[in-house]
Amino acid sequence: MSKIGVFICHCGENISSTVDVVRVAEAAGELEGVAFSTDYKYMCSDPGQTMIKQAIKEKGLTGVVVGSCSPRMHEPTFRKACKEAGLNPFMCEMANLREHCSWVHDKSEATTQKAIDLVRTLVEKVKLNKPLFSIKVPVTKTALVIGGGIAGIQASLDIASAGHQVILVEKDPSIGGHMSQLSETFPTLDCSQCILTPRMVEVAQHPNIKLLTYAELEKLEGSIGSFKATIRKKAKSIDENLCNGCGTCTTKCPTKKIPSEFNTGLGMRTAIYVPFPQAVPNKPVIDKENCSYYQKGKCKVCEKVCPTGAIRFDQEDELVEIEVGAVVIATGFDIMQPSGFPEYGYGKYKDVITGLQFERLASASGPTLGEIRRPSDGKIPEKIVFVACAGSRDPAKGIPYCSKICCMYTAKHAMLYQHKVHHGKSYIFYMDIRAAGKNYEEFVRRAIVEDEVNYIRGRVSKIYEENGKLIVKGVDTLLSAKPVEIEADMVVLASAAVANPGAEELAQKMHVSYDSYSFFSEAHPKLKPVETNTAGIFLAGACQAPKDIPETVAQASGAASKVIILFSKDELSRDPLIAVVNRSPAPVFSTCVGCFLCASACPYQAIGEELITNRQGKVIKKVAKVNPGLCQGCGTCVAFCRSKSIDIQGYSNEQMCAEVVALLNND
Amino acid sequence: MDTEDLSVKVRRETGVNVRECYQCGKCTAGCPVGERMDLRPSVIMRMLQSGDYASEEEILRSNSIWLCLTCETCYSRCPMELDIPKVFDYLREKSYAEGKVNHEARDIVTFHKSFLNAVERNGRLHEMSLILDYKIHSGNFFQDVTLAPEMYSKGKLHLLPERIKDRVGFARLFKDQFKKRKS
Amino acid sequence: MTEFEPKIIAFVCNWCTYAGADLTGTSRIKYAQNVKIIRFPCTGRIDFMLLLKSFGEGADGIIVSGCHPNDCHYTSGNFHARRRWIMFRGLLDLLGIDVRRIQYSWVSAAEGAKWADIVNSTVNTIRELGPYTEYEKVAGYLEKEANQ
Amino acid sequence: MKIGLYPGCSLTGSSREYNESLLAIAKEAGIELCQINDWNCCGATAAHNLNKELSLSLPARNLALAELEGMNELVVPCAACFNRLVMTQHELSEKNDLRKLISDKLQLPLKNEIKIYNVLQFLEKHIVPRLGQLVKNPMAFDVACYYGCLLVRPQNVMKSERFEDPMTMDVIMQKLGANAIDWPFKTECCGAGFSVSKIEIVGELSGKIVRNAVDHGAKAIVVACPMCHSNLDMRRPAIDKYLNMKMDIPVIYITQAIALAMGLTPHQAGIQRHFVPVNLPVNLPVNR
Amino acid sequence: MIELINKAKALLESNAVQVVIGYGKGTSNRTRAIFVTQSDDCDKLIFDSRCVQNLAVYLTKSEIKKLGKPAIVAPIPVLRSILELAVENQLTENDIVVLGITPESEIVDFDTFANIEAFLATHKIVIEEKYHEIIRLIKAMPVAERFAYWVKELEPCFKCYACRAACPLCYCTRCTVDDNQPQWISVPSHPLGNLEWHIMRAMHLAGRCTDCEACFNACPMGIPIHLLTKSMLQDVNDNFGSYGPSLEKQNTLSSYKPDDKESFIR
Repeated sequence: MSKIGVFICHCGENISSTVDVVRVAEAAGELEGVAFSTDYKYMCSDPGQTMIKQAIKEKGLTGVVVGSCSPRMHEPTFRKACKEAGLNPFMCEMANLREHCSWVHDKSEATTQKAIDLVRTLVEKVKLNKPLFSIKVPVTKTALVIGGGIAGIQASLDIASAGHQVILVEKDPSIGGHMSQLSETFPTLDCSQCILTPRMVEVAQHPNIKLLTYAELEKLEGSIGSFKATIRKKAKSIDENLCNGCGTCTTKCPTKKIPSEFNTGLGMRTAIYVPFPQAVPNKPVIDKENCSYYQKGKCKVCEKVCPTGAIRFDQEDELVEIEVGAVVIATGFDIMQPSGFPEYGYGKYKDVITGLQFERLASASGPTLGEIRRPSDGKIPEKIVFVACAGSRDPAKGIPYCSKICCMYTAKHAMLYQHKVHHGKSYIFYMDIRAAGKNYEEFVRRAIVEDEVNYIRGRVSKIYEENGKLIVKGVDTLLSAKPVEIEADMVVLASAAVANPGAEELAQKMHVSYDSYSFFSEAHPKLKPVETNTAGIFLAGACQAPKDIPETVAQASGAASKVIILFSKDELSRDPLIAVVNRSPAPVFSTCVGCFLCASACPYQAIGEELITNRQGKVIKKVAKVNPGLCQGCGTCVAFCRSKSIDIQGYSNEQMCAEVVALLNND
Repeated sequence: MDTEDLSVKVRRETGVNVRECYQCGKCTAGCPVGERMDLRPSVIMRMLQSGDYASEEEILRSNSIWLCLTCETCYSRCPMELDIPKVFDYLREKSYAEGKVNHEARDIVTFHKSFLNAVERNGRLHEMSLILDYKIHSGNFFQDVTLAPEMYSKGKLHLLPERIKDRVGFARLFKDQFKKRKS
Repeated sequence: MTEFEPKIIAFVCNWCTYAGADLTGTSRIKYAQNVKIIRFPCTGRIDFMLLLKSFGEGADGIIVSGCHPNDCHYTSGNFHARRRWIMFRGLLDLLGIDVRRIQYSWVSAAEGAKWADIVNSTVNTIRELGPYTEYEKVAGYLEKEANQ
Repeated sequence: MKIGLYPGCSLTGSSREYNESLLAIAKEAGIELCQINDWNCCGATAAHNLNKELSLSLPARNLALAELEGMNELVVPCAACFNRLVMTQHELSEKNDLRKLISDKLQLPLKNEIKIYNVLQFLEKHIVPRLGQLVKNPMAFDVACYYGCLLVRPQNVMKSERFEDPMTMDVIMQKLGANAIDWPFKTECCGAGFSVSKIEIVGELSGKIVRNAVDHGAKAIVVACPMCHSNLDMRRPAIDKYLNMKMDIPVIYITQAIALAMGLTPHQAGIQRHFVPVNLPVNLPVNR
Repeated sequence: MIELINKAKALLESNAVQVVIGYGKGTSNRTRAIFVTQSDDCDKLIFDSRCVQNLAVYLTKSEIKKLGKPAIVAPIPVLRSILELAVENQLTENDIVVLGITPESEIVDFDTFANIEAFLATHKIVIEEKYHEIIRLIKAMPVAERFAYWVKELEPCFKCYACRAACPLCYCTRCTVDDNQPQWISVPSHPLGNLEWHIMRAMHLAGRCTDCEACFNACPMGIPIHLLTKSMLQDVNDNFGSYGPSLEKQNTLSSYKPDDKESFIR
């Protein structure tokens, strides 16, 4: 005979304001098998938990139902409390009275009634709960970091420095990401490369970091503590061990007119190339799409000139399988190509460029060696216009969110321009200035006051060319919306930060969720900012939402510390909510008839066979057997089994049936 | 007296919620007559948001709403996809019905009215009588003195109007259209 | 006479729709009280027998909801579920069990508003269809016998 | 083949050359355009400025009449009329109650399903495919295709993707052998309905357009809207006044361009009705 | 006929098999299943148009298994069942000897299941037009009427489970209908119990049923339960392409395609 304890939480007023918690507690008290029922302001608080523990001890409770917030929020909390009181943690269930009741309904009889129904349902379930014991899985103390931008670099270094193995996968030929493309960085104006490249080198030299560039994640299986990842190493067409990075091939390569990705098309590169001088690793790859040998079958100049004979035209993509215990996603962001702005003429007018392109122009390592010159004719622009929110905060263009970094980098751009072109005039069309970071506001003020950047509050409607000038039709909304027309030499669009093109596909490969803009979703907006919904997979940097460098680095270290915490144990205990094949006395042994259709349905190949033999060792029966290490507890097999011979702990047929019956019989 | 905010009426009549406007000014920036307006489109949107009676009066008495050419440039570029021209249509209709038309816009409104008179009379526009009607009501007698004859010589003006047959049915469309709100 | 309040039971997966419904709450979007949720690990776990049982126990409508295709936390639970639903729905339809009374949907953890919408629209549909008396009659047979 | 035609007022008057050239090329292509019987004025800018109901009922009457005649395709050469008719159809299709009210007022049934084409859509569908064999003397010079507002906006109703930089007319002109220049004023407003009431505004707005076209080396401006034409052509004095210089670039209708390319005489194309003399850098056929 | 008997004899004499499952004379003009263990008894074997019972059902029955390795007389429906049983790991190739019988009543022996599948590929399941018609008619009824129709049709069922016993694919050691923890299906044979039972039975055969109609033939009350499985067979075909057992093709419900089409999920 079960003795269930029911604990109804007010959650301050979150629940009690619309649900009559006292009545819910009373109603629960009258349910058969309920030995104790009460309500309290904050069940999750220390006194609340103590209340539960005491009741368990004093009333000798066999099961607990907490009617409070979502189990996704506090199930671990209350199960832990029960455990501490000597009750098996899996004898505790939660009724979601907040997210699924008090927050979504107005105060009314029906709302209270629903709360009672929910509690009754869970009481009936918990009566059928069985004590379960968590499964121990060994932790593979190697981390997979995907993306070699500043986020990935930071995370890798932190994890590696804690003494764990790290495998860093980067899709491009070099690590460094967007940060390596930047000129100076706000709010300190220190040169991006100067602070980044040492870190890149550190990564390359760190004994605990294995660097795989020009590689991408192909497949991810398994779960926290023991993932199996398949990495595709794209063919670089060179033997990295032989190549000494002398660079002869890249200088001799006849195909020289390929727009350089690193220089955002403002510079050219060869078919065999190193993205930029400070690249790590500083060894070239052959871009097959543009190599005349791969395309036309002749050339091989690089092979001829290579002093170490490192060129390998026959090299093919290679798939490597690695075992890891945790994954950090640090795939970063992309910028929206403002071709969605016909009225701004991007792509039509050479001198209308994006913010990232301006970074290259302003960068000492850039195509103009840091001189601000217009792409069209190389002249130094006398008048330059910056357009903020080019795509961001623009539902019509499909991006309602704020890209967060534009306000600051646009101020920086204008500043850099003024520093380099003293007599030049710069204008910034903006809507709001969002400078809420340490020393950010001061930075913007400096741009306005000291560097005399002209901020004009209003959006630009149209940009067109008229005898060599770019006519920018804007407005000053602070002067009773006076139309403003500027004859500019160059226009820089602060185009929106968007998710990487491959983000969705990657998310699906790893089974992490993503938002409607394809940024990866954190497990909780406030309390779990670096976790994903999938245990063991963490987020770092702009792949979760647009971020600046300080934030990205902070989050990366946060993700790293989560991994390190995970690696601090030799094994972790997993919830035993997994499938089991039933057993019954001889001569049946198990009602399983071994049709193994469940095995073909299992997403994890977790179902194998077991031979049941008699004393003489003669096989009498072949039945299904679940591998607890592999089973993730989805229960597909359970719904599929005709004879109900396979069942899932914690969501058993009996429990689910009891819930249905209890939920629907409230009169 | 009517205490309902103009913005509420606008929303009911045009489906445009002026609260969605975040004052970026792109509408004004692209407006071909923005320069000439006393109240520019984005300013009018802001005034509507304010829900302040004086502002509403100012709008209905403004010249801007009549200067609008309904070229739809603002609408086509508005980040919030707000149908400003539709709002202006409503504001004009209201301003005219309540006799609050800005005096500088007299010519424009006269032209529109003359146009509709001409149409009401014949069912089709007879450009000759339109111009006559307009000259009479606007007092701009000497405007385009040369134009009309030249048009005539190029066969672009007929002396006699074309008329549609179903005059009765057509008259029904105009019935009460310009009485009801004046009262 | 008071308005008919449909009894609707929702079978949802823990990772997408349950989380989505949590988001509905966090966003304070209101919906009808008629729908009550039972939490499953995955739509793949949702046994058609449970849907049948629900009608037997007097449900007027049922919602079954999980992760969008390709987004299943368990890779393919929802794909298996989808096939099962297609077959089950066909059978129920042949038997004259009103398929409009079962609403299937994909609601992700980010679609709090969609969940509210699914709930409300289902409640309205069932209101229009009225109580599931045909099935109740059949189910009530037992009690009648018992009472005699 | 037989297609409905709504000429609109100006095509019977100030811009009859537009009508004439359209009918001429349609004839060449073996297409019969038949006017809606007893059609009426669409109300133009005036109606939607002063009275919403009229701005709907006037166009609606024409749609209803066209339906009565069993037309399912309707060509509306005047961009302004086209805009009014399409906007009306759009609004009435979105608000059923409004449709009922108007149709009661008209005492005519209104299914509101007729397919409405502006001249460009019509040319694209029925003339362009036939152009190949019809072009007799190509016009090898630079032209500026000017679309104005009403052919492209509002884009959600007009379903125009390239509303900032439309190409349909350019493509047609290329097919006629001309070189359609890339210029930024394709869709700027010419001053439209202020033709009479605010001439100086027309002078400025049209002036900017004409100048920009000339600056980009255009030898002629090609239009598909009577209002644009009358503003750029008839209002040339006001334009010259604003630019304070004499502009002699001719303004021709796309239909006239096609007619000439087909080898019809300038007279058949109605060239003689223009205010700005049309001297195109091609030898036009005198008669055939 | 005589050829069949000789084959059977040979098999028993060579002790290649210990029992031959075949058709023999039954009461009145009916035939019944016989289990020949002595070669002399082989003459009892017959085969003609009256032999419609699906003998495959015996292959999974423990009593029969006790008799030793069987040879089985297998006209097309039996072959289909054998193949499906193979797919479901209930038979291996050296468990049985298959004496296949073609529609032209020629005898073919199949040494591999693959051969059976190849043979069946040329003898696909076809649902007779009359059934299509009936199903169309039923689906044409208003939903309430349709429901009433079935409740009435199922009324006579008294849960004798002859349908289950006759079905070669109902080989579970414990049927869920007998399960009482939880009580999935109400025990007595009242409308609800009957409805639930037949829905479950049909669902459990979804994508497995080979349309042998044994269930219908076995039903003492002549309830047209085979309409359910036939209709589902059609659904499988319409939604997931070809039906019928197959060794390489996965079972319909334990497999999926990411782009399976449906029209009812919001």
